[in-house]
Amino acid sequence: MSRFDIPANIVEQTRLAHSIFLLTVNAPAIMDSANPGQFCMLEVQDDNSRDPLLRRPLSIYKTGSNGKISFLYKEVGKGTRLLSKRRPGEIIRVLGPLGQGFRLIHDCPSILVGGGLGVASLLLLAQRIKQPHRLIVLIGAKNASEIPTIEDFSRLTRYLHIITEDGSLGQRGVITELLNQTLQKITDMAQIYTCGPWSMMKAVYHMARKRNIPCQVSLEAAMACGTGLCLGCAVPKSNSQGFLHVCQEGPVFDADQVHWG
Amino acid sequence: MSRFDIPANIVEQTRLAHSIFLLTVNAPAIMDSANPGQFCMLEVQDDNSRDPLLRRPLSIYKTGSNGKISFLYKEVGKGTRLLSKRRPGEIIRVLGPLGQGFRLIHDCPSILVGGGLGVASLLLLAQRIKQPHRLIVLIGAKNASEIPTIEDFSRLTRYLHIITEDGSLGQRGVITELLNQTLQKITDMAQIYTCGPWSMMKAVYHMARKRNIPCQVSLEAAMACGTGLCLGCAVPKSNSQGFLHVCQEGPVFDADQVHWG
Amino acid sequence: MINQKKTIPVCPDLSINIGTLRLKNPVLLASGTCGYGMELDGLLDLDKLGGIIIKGLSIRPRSGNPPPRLAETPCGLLNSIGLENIGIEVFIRDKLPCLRNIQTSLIVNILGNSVEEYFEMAKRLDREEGIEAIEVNISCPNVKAGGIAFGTDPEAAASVTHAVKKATGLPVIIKLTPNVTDITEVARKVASAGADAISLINTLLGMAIDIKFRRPALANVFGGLSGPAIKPIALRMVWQVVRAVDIPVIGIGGIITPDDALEFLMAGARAVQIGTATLIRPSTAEDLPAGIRDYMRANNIKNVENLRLPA
Amino acid sequence: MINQKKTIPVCPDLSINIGTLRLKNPVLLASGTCGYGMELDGLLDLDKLGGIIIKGLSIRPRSGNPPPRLAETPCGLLNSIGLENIGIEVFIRDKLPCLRNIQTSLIVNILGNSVEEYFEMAKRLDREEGIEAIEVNISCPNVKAGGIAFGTDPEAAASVTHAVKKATGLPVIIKLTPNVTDITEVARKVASAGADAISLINTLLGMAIDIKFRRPALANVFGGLSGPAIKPIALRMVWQVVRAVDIPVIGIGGIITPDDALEFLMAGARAVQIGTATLIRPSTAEDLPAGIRDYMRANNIKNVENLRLPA
Ligand SMILES: Cc1cc2nc3c(=O)[nH]c(=O)nc-3n(C[C@H](O)[C@H](O)[C@H](O)COP(=O)(O)OP(=O)(O)OC[C@H]3O[C@@H](n4cnc5c(N)ncnc54)[C@H](O)[C@@H]3O)c2cc1C
Ligand SMILES: Cc1cc2nc3c(=O)[nH]c(=O)nc-3n(C[C@H](O)[C@H](O)[C@H](O)COP(=O)(O)OP(=O)(O)OC[C@H]3O[C@@H](n4cnc5c(N)ncnc54)[C@H](O)[C@@H]3O)c2cc1C
Ligand SMILES: Cc1cc2nc3c(=O)[nH]c(=O)nc-3n(C[C@H](O)[C@H](O)[C@H](O)COP(=O)(O)O)c2cc1C
Ligand SMILES: Cc1cc2nc3c(=O)[nH]c(=O)nc-3n(C[C@H](O)[C@H](O)[C@H](O)COP(=O)(O)O)c2cc1C
Ligand code: FES
Ligand code: FES
Repeated sequence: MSRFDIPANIVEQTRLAHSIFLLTVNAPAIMDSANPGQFCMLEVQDDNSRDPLLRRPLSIYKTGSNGKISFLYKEVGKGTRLLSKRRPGEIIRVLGPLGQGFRLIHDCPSILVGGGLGVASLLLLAQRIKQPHRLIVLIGAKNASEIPTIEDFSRLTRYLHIITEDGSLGQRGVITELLNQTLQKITDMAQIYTCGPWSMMKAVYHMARKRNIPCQVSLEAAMACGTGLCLGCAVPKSNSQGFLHVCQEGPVFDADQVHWG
Repeated sequence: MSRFDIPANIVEQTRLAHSIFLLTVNAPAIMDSANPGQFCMLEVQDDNSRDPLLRRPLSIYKTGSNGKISFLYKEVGKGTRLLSKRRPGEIIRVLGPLGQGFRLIHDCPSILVGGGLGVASLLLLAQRIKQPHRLIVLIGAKNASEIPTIEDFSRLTRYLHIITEDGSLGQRGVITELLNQTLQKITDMAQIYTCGPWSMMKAVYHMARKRNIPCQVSLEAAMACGTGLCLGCAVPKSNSQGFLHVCQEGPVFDADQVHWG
Repeated sequence: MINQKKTIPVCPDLSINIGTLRLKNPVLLASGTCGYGMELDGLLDLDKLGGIIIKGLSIRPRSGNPPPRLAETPCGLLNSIGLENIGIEVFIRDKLPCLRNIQTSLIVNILGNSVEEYFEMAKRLDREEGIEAIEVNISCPNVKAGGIAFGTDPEAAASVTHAVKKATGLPVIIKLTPNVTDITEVARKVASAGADAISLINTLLGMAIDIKFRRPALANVFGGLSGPAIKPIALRMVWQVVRAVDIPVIGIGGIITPDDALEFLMAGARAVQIGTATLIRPSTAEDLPAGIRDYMRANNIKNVENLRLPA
Repeated sequence: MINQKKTIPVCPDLSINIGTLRLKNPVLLASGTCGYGMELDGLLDLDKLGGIIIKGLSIRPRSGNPPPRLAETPCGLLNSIGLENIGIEVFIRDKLPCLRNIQTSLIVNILGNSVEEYFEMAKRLDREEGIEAIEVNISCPNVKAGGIAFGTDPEAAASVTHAVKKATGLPVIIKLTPNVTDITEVARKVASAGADAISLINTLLGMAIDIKFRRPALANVFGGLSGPAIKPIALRMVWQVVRAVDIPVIGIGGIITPDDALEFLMAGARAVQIGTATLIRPSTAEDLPAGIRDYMRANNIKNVENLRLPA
């Protein structure tokens, strides 16, 4: 487990939609060891200021050539707002790659289910799937502007299905409908990988369990360290015996391990 | 007394020397009512961060055309460091003009004595002196790079004398020598206006008092509000009876009022 | 999430009561950070506020502590002004007449070094028109008890409350110091002694050191910590005291945005005071009533007291 | 200004003593923010530090509080981990063997719900090799005394100290909670009861409210506030306690930079602990010894104790 805390040069900061940004930094060491589903902790703020105090966790969206890694993020509060104001040429400290990513299960269809910005942890996974002809990607969102990076996925699979609540892109409806349609067509064993809002992942997990399909989920929790030091990122275990720690044992878990409430 | 708290557009941010900057913002209302020796309180930081918490006081160095005002400042700590990173096009909140500036005394030679960045509060004064042929400007500094805006003064008077401790500009020595030379040549009544380090102003005052020349000093103190609300910017009165408040009764005082310690 | 309920929008009522005092909204300026009011001329429209609490007054003028009196800390401000003020008589003569014209409630903050001083001042203010309530700062040293602050000794706090209540018919707000083990103990004593309301918190005792000059940053060594840094502590104390006494609580500590104010109102505060934020941006308080109203409207909450969270 | 003196540069000695414990420099990692040490592998060179203080251990494993357990505040962090830990036996079996290899002093932090638990744990640790001192967290609820923290009751704090001292020959450091009216009272009691050193401060009790979801931000409602926000309070308490007791004091609270550490050492702390800063940037502590040394050299200060300011 190699992790690096790097003062990284910002290479690109692009607004893709109203509040969605793609940030690319130069961090060769992190790039080299990044696995799908892992994340980094980013110092959003200048060193001369301690507010906000904590770094922000972001999934590794892309690894480019020449040591570049990209993050796909949404401006939701003051940390991401400050982050979005950082400009190319500025230095930003990035700690990663962190956590346990997805375990790649080959030899069966891979179904990736992303809700909104949940796609941020799925692209690297989609790229690493060994049998691209058995890669199915399902993406759901409120509207088209929430998922501005669809082409990144369409390049990787013919089986890309999109659904939006307002019908502005793909089908109209919610992602569980897509998953239902997909699962009805699947006859052999499969593996579901999902990332998105808690309630969506919960629904995905229940559908998977009904069909006995293993399901890996990528969880979020408020984090202070991202490295297992503080024990702050707890999520209840399914057996009600204590807690999982998202940054260290996760962020990816077998959905069975999690107490979904 | 009109004061304005304006979200001002940054027009220029120029590094004049290693740690000295000229910041120009667009703030017409403040420009219109600015008097020599007055200052502004600047929010150095983005609104999404509360550290540093306080604004920073800076003297109004220049008022330009089209509602522009400029500040000449030195990077000394985290506030000024953050300020120096703000770029043209960004918005910065500026509150001013604040305080009691210099009282202009006409009909006699005006001797302006500036130490280092103390010149920041003297340019506007030099411009407003009604009898430019009786304007004498003495500037002292450690070295030339501490006083990168000499031309602003040389444009206004023939009687500009410069002294640096290392001789890198003008004479070699300290400002009191210059003042001594000057005072020996002055026969009639005069008025001294000074701004610089405390110890320098103290020496200037003592020289002035010996010759019975009135002396106005521009003081600094740690400030929270700059508007008389907090009573934090206290400086002991000469009669040891309580305190002067730099932001409200000053920053310019008759040197006689101050307890020099 | 409450703000997704689709109901007929209410018109929120921002007015509140503190004892017999009625404020048009729950936003006040905190003592010591708004001078005597006039300093804010042109920078803040006082009329938009629920009230203003004047700089703490003592029986005689005080010149305060020597400088440096201020030090900035992470998200905080240390001050050791030393309660500099013009004294109650000069205030009544020079400041009060103008203050009578403002369209917001005027509350006077007092401080004393003995129970008698508090009594005298409250009695004196009771005679003057235009003052709507008295806020009592009990963070001051009790000279008779060897200089321990009244506010850190529940019995002494109760004595001050008693004395002030006896001296005046005006609503009496006791302002507590947070530098205690159990804030609810002091609050209960003060409530039983007849206080009409409690405001908290005053500043936390802190210090900073200037490592360049190798000396404490404040001439007085210790100072009071205020600003956003203390908000979590203030909020916790407000939450505790609201659940310990039956009188209204006014929350203070690090409030800058409407969201900050809402945190305190949800903790159960009846009103809030804005201190350090006014120093940084004089107009801060002006925007809070509208911000609070917007939130209440969006969440279909009719009046301020309904913001309070259960438990 | 001292740093303008022109004298022969000294070679500062950073080593310090805490009772019989000798540390190579005064920078330690604070309990609860460095896990069991191994979590920092590759991110921080432990060997460069004076010591590391392990996550607080209890007699049996504890699973801690339900989430959310963290909330960010201005320059601060609220946590309600609830003292989750693997328990003393698992620690000794699984973690201690590896920790024996690190080239820095290992201090174990313990917590209990009764004097007996503290006694048992200290006795248990006394038998193990590789542990150089015990730090006792007395911010825990005293179950027998109705749940008030040991640390807020000077007598209870003294009892714990007594018990732990009786149980072990290792240096005993008592870690105080700042949530008290008079920190010097607790410190004096603990010193008289035989503590070899005092460390302070633990976190300040605070809370935050999530106004979007209209509930306390932490599931546990209250949490402990740490980080730069609390530095002025920590520094003040260190200053007070250093001047109230004769045993060494270890300063904790919001330290990030060498300048922060120097403030505590000037207040009179013998050493410092780095907590929240390690969470934010794991390597923080590594740079502090060099930063402190640079300052000492520039100011011609020979050893850490000479940093202390008079009065
Ligand atoms: C392992 C991990 C990977 C993540 N990857 C991504 C990513 O690739 N792209 C992306 O846009 N976001 C991602 N997130 C979420 C991201 O970290 C948060 O949106 C961000 O920290 C919010 O910071 P802020 O200061 O802008 O918002 P805040 O002001 O802190 O909060 C604003 C709002 O966001 C909520 N929020 C804050 N932190 C989190 C969190 N960790 N999880 C869920 N809600 C939160 C708050 O409750 C609040 O409602 C990830 C989170 C984790 C734990
Ligand atoms: C009325 C007034 C007008 C001023 N005009 C100018 C100006 O035109 N140009 C300019 O460069 N500076 C000016 N100053 C000083 C300027 O305000 C400070 O340098 C600045 O606030 C420092 O902020 P900082 O965060 O960078 O430094 P900090 O990190 O706060 O402090 C760094 C160092 O500077 C010292 N310092 C901090 N504030 C002050 C202060 N107010 N006075 C003296 N020393 C201080 C500290 O003791 C410390 O040693 C003025 C100050 C006042 C009161
Ligand atoms: C400069 C300053 C002066 C103060 N003076 C007084 C005072 O005279 N009387 C009083 O009761 N509180 C005084 N306070 C405390 C404030 O009223 C308030 O309780 C405290 O600052 C916390 O609120 P804040 O974080 O919003 O500033 C003062 C605070 C500051 C910063
Ligand atoms: C997440 C977290 C967990 C902590 N756990 C413990 C603990 O188990 N035992 C203890 O004595 N202190 C614990 N503390 C307190 C720290 O050791 C330290 O006293 C406090 O955080 C103040 O220092 P700081 O501002 O540098 O973080 C914890 C602090 C944090 C932030
Ligand atoms: S965020 Fe600190 S342990 Fe997971
Ligand atoms: S800085 Fe607040 S009164 Fe002068």
